[in-house]
Amino acid sequence: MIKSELSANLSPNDYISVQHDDFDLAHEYRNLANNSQCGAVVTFCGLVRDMNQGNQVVALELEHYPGMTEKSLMDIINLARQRWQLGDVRIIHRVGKLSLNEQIVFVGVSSQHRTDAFDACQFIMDFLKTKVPLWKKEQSTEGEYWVNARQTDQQQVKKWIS
Amino acid sequence: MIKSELSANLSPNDYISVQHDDFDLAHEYRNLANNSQCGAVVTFCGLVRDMNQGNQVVALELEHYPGMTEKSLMDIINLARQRWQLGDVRIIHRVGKLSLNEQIVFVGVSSQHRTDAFDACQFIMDFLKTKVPLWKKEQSTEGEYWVNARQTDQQQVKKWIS
Amino acid sequence: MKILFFGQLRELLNVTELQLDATPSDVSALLEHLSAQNDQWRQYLSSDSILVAVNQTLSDKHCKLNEHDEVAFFPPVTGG
Amino acid sequence: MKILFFGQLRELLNVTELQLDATPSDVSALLEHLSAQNDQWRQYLSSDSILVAVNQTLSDKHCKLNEHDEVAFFPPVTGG
Repeated sequence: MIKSELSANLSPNDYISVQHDDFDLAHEYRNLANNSQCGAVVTFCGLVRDMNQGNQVVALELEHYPGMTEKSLMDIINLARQRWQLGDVRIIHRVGKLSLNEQIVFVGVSSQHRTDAFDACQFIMDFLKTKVPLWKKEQSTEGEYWVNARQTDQQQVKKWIS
Repeated sequence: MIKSELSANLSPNDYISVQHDDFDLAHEYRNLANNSQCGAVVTFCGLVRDMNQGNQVVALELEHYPGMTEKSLMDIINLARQRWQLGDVRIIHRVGKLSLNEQIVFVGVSSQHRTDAFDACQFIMDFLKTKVPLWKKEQSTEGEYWVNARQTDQQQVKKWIS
Repeated sequence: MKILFFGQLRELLNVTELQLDATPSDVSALLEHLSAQNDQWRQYLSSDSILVAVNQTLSDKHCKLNEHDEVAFFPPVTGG
Repeated sequence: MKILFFGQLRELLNVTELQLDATPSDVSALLEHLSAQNDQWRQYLSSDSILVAVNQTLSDKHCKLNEHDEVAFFPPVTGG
């Protein structure tokens, strides 16, 4: 029941993938830019950066909840489509071991108007950061530790709900 | 005087180009993702779409004010850098004749944090839409006409100023 | 009832998955049942920040449970 | 003083660039000087929406002018 409600609001071109392999921004963009009704494409890429929460990061490992991760991402696209007029939405999140500078996440949104594409892309990232069952364990020069959730990410989500 | 103040605030990796030739998102992204301090890259691409202001668009011609266009884009990067912590900023705007689905504009921003990258990219596009001397003439099935400036773009800019 | 643990909580409890024959009435009752195992479990499962998903949907302590539900406990998420 | 026109205004006036030997004191005076040419110019240049740039910086009617300034008039911009 929930499933069919959800998919009713997903476009046939929407794409969600949780994968070990790297992704290619150019490929994702080509798929998004393919829609001649859409004048705007906004993309977000998240990368493993060298400093986080005061530690020198060397690598990280991403754990997830298979099944629920994909379902949560679908729910988020569904929420975004209720708010904005969107063309296509593509989300890729990598799991497993990632090294410095590697790509972690891609969110791409096409739309007729740029404000819809910007807002939806940011909304999806904000919800992804706080609602999707993924956990980062960082390997730093100081040792291995689980990344703490950030209060600012919670605040970011509240901005969309209020 | 103004010039040196401006360039003082531009990063050596910032890039501005006003050009006839097409651009390659993958190339632009590689340059932005190159910065190991930046965990977030946001890109915007604007494309020639088939419908605008009720007309069926076939092609468009972009006119600009050489010199001032580049200067205005530098000013906007400067303003963005005063508000947000940014890594690199890249802006490309095409001029001349463009066909349906062709790329018009690219804005890419890297940053340590995604909110800065999102906000700066959107800010730059909002200011570009209302402050940079570029004019579109569309060829539609109804004939050739100059595109009207949109009130919503003016409102978008006011949101950043107030 | 299938119970799953993820992230740091999975490491602390040293359990990834367990099958429960009992069917506690709601998430609170399930937490009490699990905490009764030993003091360490009680400690780790009492954290205010722990999230619960019932059948892969974020839920809360008042959520009613059925025999074939899949319940997961995990710390705040940190993807992206 | 170099005067430039862009976009639809350039087409309406059918002038891209002109060299002015006079040096009007400010943008208002320059507009009055140009409008004196003929009624069409007066009409097109009187539009409230016309923007002015002095030395490639967006400016307004009160901006003082100097002999070697570059002044451009154009309609609201529509790039992006």
